[in-house]
Amino acid sequence: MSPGELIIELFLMPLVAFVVGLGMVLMYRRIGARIQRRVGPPFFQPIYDIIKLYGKHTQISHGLIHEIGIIMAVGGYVAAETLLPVPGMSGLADKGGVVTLAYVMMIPSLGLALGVGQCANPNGSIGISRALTAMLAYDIPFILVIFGAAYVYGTTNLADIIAIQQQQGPGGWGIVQMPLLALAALLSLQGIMGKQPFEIYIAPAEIATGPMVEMSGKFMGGLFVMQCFQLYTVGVLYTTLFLGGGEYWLTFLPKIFSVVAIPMMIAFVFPRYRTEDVIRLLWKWPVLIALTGLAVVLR
Amino acid sequence: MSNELENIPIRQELEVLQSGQKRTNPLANVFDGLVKFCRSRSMFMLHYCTGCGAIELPPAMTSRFDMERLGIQPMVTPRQADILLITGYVSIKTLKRIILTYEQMGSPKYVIGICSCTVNGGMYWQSYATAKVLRDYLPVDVYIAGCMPRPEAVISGLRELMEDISSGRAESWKKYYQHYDYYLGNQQKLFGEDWQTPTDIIAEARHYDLMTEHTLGEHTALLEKHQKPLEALEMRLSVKDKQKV
Amino acid sequence: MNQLALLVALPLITAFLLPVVNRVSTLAARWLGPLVLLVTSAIGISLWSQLGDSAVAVELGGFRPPLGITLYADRLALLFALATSIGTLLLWPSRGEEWLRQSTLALILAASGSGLALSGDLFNIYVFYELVAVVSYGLIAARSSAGSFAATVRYLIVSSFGAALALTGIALVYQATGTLNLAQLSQLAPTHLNNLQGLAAFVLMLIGFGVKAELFPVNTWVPEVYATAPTRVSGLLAGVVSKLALLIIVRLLVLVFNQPEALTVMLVLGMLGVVTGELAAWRARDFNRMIAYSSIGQLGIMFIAFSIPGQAGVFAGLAVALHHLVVKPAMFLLAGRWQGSLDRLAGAARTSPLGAVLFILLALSLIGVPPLPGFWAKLLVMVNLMAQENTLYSVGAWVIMGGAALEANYLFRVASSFYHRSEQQTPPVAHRTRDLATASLLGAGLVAGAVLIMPLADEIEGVASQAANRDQYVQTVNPEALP
Amino acid sequence: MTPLDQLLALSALTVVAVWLIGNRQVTGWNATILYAAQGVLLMMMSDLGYGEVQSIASSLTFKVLGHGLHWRFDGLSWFFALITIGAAFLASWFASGEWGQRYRAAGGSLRLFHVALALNVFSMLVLLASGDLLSLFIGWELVSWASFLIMALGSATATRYAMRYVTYAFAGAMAVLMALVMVYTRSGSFEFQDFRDAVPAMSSGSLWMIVILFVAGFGVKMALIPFHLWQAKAYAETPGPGAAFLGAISSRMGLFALVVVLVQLVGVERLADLQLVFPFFSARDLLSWLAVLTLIFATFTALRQHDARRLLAWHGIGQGGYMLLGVLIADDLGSAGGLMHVFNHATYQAVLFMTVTAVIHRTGTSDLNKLGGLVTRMPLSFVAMLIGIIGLAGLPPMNGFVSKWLLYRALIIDGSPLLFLGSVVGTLGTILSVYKLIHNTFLGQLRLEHVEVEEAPSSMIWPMMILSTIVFVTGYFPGLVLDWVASAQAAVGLPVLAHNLGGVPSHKGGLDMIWVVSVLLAGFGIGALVFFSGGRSKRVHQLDNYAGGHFLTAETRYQYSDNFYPGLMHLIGPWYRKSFRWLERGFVSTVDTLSQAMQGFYRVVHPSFYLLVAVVSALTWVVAR
Repeated sequence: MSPGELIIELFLMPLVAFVVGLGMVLMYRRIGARIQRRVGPPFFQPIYDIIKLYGKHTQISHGLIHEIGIIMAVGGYVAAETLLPVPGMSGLADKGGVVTLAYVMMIPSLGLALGVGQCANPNGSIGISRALTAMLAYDIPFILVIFGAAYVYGTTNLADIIAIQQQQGPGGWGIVQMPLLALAALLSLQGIMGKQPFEIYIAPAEIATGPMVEMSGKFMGGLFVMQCFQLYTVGVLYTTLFLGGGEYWLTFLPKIFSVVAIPMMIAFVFPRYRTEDVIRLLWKWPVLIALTGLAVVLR
Repeated sequence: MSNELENIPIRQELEVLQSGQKRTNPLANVFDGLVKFCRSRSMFMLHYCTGCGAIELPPAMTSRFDMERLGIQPMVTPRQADILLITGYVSIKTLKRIILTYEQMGSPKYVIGICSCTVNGGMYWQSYATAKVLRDYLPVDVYIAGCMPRPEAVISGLRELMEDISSGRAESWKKYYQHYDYYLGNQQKLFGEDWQTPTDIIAEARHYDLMTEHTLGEHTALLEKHQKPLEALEMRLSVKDKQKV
Repeated sequence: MNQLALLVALPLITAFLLPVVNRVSTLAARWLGPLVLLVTSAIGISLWSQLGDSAVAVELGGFRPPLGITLYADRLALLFALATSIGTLLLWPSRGEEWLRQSTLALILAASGSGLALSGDLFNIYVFYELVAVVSYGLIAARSSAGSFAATVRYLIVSSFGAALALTGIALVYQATGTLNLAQLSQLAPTHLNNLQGLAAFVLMLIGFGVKAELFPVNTWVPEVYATAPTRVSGLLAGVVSKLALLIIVRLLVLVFNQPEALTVMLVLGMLGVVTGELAAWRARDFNRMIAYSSIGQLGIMFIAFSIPGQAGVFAGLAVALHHLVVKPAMFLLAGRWQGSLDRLAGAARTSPLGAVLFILLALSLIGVPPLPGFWAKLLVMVNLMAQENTLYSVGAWVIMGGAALEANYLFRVASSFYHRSEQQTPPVAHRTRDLATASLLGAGLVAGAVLIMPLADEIEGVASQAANRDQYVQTVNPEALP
Repeated sequence: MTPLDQLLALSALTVVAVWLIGNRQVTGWNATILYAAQGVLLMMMSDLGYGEVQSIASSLTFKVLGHGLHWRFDGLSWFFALITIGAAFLASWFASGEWGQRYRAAGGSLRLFHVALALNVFSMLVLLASGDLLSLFIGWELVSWASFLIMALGSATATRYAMRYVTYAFAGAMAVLMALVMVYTRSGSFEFQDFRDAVPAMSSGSLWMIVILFVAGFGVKMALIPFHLWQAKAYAETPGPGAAFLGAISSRMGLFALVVVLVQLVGVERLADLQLVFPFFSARDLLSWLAVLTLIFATFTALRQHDARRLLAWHGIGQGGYMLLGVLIADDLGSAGGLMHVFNHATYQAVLFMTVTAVIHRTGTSDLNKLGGLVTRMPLSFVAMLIGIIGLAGLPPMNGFVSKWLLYRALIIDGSPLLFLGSVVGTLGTILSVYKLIHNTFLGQLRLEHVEVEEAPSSMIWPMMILSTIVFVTGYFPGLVLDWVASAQAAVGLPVLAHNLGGVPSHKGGLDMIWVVSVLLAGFGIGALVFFSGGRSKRVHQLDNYAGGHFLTAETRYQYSDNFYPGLMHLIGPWYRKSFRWLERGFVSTVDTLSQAMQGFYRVVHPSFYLLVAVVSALTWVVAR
């Protein structure tokens, strides 16, 4: 691949991610509306929201770190997208691999944490404390899943992982090869996406949306952008590991949309767990399932 | 009090302001139009449920009327919100919080007074402990009268606000900066002379270039007398190695 | 070679002359003792250089053994005789009202100590041993306090019992062989003493002489005596006299009783000594008692080391003994102003910085931190212990290790308290210059030992190999005895 | 004189020179220059670091008691020496300016401090240079006592913790000595080569014993479980720059010695052959698990600390687990990860201790509940700490990530999910804890009494900035460090990692940090573009904050810091049972009881009775035989 093509890919991949992510946000809100028997927002609602937030006159900032936090939150995901191969574009998949990706995916939340920290709002800090605790909870099963996948495929290169699965057709997909790990991953996906029942760190009525409490205007807008990336990233990662990735966008898009649709549907019929219950739940069932799955694949 | 408000030539001034802001670049105008449109289609509301009127909001939000199809979502902090919904009577103690919250919202921001109590005190007009006329203290964009107004009325009020926003009429938030002295005066009458909020409105008015001759006055002078400095903590970067003698 | 007798005779005669001289001139009497010891030390050193690898035996009065009194000097004996003289000189009793009596006793101690080291037959050994014992009672009681008398009486009783036991052992030996000359015993031992009676005699002598050598369990006098006696006397007892008693036991082991059972008894008692001594020291709340218990532990290590069969054991034991010979007196010298409760020592480094540094140096060497000599001695012991087939020896190695770990703890607990800044307490007064100077001299010796470890090790190995050589002993004393 | 002789001589000279200059302000600067000179001498041996020369011997050799003593440097020693001298250089620089003035004014002796530091460096170099087991032990003891010296410099509290260290350390040293003697018995000498040759012939029982003793002894220094209790408090109480130095490298001496003994001499394969009762749990597994448990326990203990220095010190203990684990995996990736982590950890741990010291210097406290909001007042310190904690947490783009990546990759190849899980749990715990650190120190609400606080003085800022630059640059171009790591691997006989400037090329999933970091930076650039495309932001005061309509005042703190992770602690709080402290206390009281019994024995006033008993029993034994 020529450097020029690579550069184009590197620009295109986050852009695609953003656009698809907007669709996912819309889907999320539509799913919520349908489950609650509402109409839901109009098609362009995510864009309206983002433009409005960026267009606010007042952009309340608590200092430079507050701003850098948002930059890191968005920038981290922009970088993460280039490590995620999608149909026709491999980007930097061979430079980092799945372990790097898992760690790059932590950068946005830590950037956000920094930014929230400077707001000097205890609600925000409590939110971050809960979010990090939740991360400790969901990352344990998730990392076991990543271990299992990398071990089974014998590589951490996501492009190779896709290639291996596609060689064997749907029978060679990760979900068939290691169903238990796929299940555990799905459960921890709920946590990674921060959706109910694991959204205690937002808890609007209790801590006023936690980390977002002091976010106004483009700060909030940045977080909306980040949410698009986030939904996209988890969807693509799961698809890559377990659903054979994508050869064509036509097959790839339904896969990623259906992957993220599952946690979304779960989200709207659940209340939220307390932090300790989040940990208890995520350390118990997904970890048990993942360990069983590992025992199966390692045998 | 309310009579004084009538004397303020709000509309006129706003129009002058808007015409002054008219940009020369046609693309910029398109962009402004887009932003205005988006503002009207995406309203995050903070409902300050002070009284009985709040009960009408859930039906307006949920499946029967579904606010979200209009792009209206509830939000919980003033930072994120565009609309401040004040439902029902406002006691003096509550009013302090309302003003604080209002000042913490990011502009452009809109206030909707729901129920008669916010218009003229309603059934509480005799009470010593309630603020009767909300717009003496805050610029109100839309009143939705009724005791209580039905969800239909709420929705229609919101729709009216949407139209105001997209047509550029809902600019009352600027009034607060432009006539801060007036609002502050009313607030001081109610809360005493040492009344102060953490938000430095005068500095913000300067920041948004919304200073008029009415922004400052006798009341703001009173405020500045006792106001503790609340400038943001700027980063200080001075590295030196002091050598003690 | 007749100067050998001078080592014993000179101090002895001076001791008796001292009161007479005092009548003439107090000044002369005061300086006579140290002067004589200086002379004997010089004689010893000159003898050392003459001696080389050979040994020498002197029959006093020209009588041949078994009748005559034999003085035997190999480098080991000479070393200890020299150590006695120099040690007494360095730890010369301090001035005071009782100075005359003290000086006399110290001179007798030097004489009898040298005699003990140089004696070549059991009877003389017994006589000198008793003499040492009697003199030490006098020295210990010098402080004339109730505690000191009580300790002395206790010491006296145990010591006399011990002496009686030793005498019984000697009698048993004589009964079996008909001689007390060590050279002859050495020849007769394989046939006459390699039996129950021989072993019993050894056990009796081990326990008897062990009283002075702080052997478990006949060492219970140690903490009380060292805590109440003048610190210089304690230093002398712990540093020099205990080694002399040990020397006898080593001689007996090498020359007469080299059956494994004898070694086992010593090993077990030594281990018990280490365990009890170090453990007891760990909880000691009094400076003197702490180093007294520590001394019990160290002597235990020596017993363990000497119980290693062959030259290796003598070498290892000798190394530990010589190291202890330097360190322990120095410690007791520091105790001069630091005796009493350990809590009192907080902040002592402010008043006596050199003392504190010296203590740390001594402690480091005592627990065996490289590159100080204590480490090499300990390494030697460990290596040789582990080299033995018998697992009991490896247990000994473990015991020594554990003991050292405990010792590091309590010694450094004290050392670090020196540097505490406590506002409530006034730290103890500074050391006497004389004490500090002597201790510094010993400390410097220790450092020199670390620097010159290579020649020193070779030298000690030479001494040990000579000491472990039975044939040389027999041949020197009684040349015609061997075929 | 060989270059090694020159280095050791200069290092010894540093000690003397600093002593002679005495308790003056210039002492620190002189020491700094001398460390720089040592660094230059070390650089003259840089052929070692790039694997061009196998080893450089010292011309100094001794033969004591028939045991040869000699010293030499190889790739591994060079690598560790580089870290040592670098850490000492920067720590000494840090201590030379205002910190030193304040220290001296408060009654501390700069002479003693710098002598202690120089002594530490010297003893570490001696240890690193050791060419046989005996010189290893001598160096080991020197290091132990030198670090005791620097730890005991502080208050009475510091001395107490240093005492605890010395107790552990000396007991450990005795274990090492025991192991040495056992090796000597079996191989007949203290030479490395003879030990290596003797290993195959050793019975597994005695090898177990030797391994356990070595691990116990060296493990004390690197605070391996269960010998870890001393470290955090002792390091935390050490005077600031000293703590930075100790935290950076001191504990790693334990790792160095373990690498030499376990990897170079015994060999990890032999360890893997040493089976415990079960046929699937070997000595290697045991040690790996010790490493992982150390990591987890220490990290989660750190999470509970509210004193910044203790928090860091506990993390130092935990990070040691990664290093040992990496070395024990013993393939090219894992061991490179473990060894590289030594370097990485030294850089960020030093910078973290320095920032905390700077904060103490300015505010007088390191209590995380009494700080906050300092970012506006000490922005450069904040940046240094930020870079440090990202490194410590092991996230891209800092160097800590690279070493952890190598480790994870090796564990995946090795197929050890639980060890992998353990190390990830450690990383996650670290993230939680370091966020708490930076949040409670620099973020959140600025206290009234800290409004006038200034940025740290330049003598502190420079070392911090240099270290943070290293943390970032070696994360960007890990190949710089991996070169040295590779020659260290070669020196101890581990498989050498194939690497390039950007990381590890591999067709099975490699790492190219140049790309990853570049894309991350580009991402931040795009993020910034997106962000600044919005309107101009308006800074507000920290009290202009959403509080549910409540009016905030400066008198009432609006800050969340105490018990930072209540949800987590609610669940895992009861798991902190202080078991190890109980163990320690139990041991101490056992010794105490025994000691009491022994004193009782010596106090009893019937010595003659004992004599009689002794005689009778001894004679009975004689007769009974």
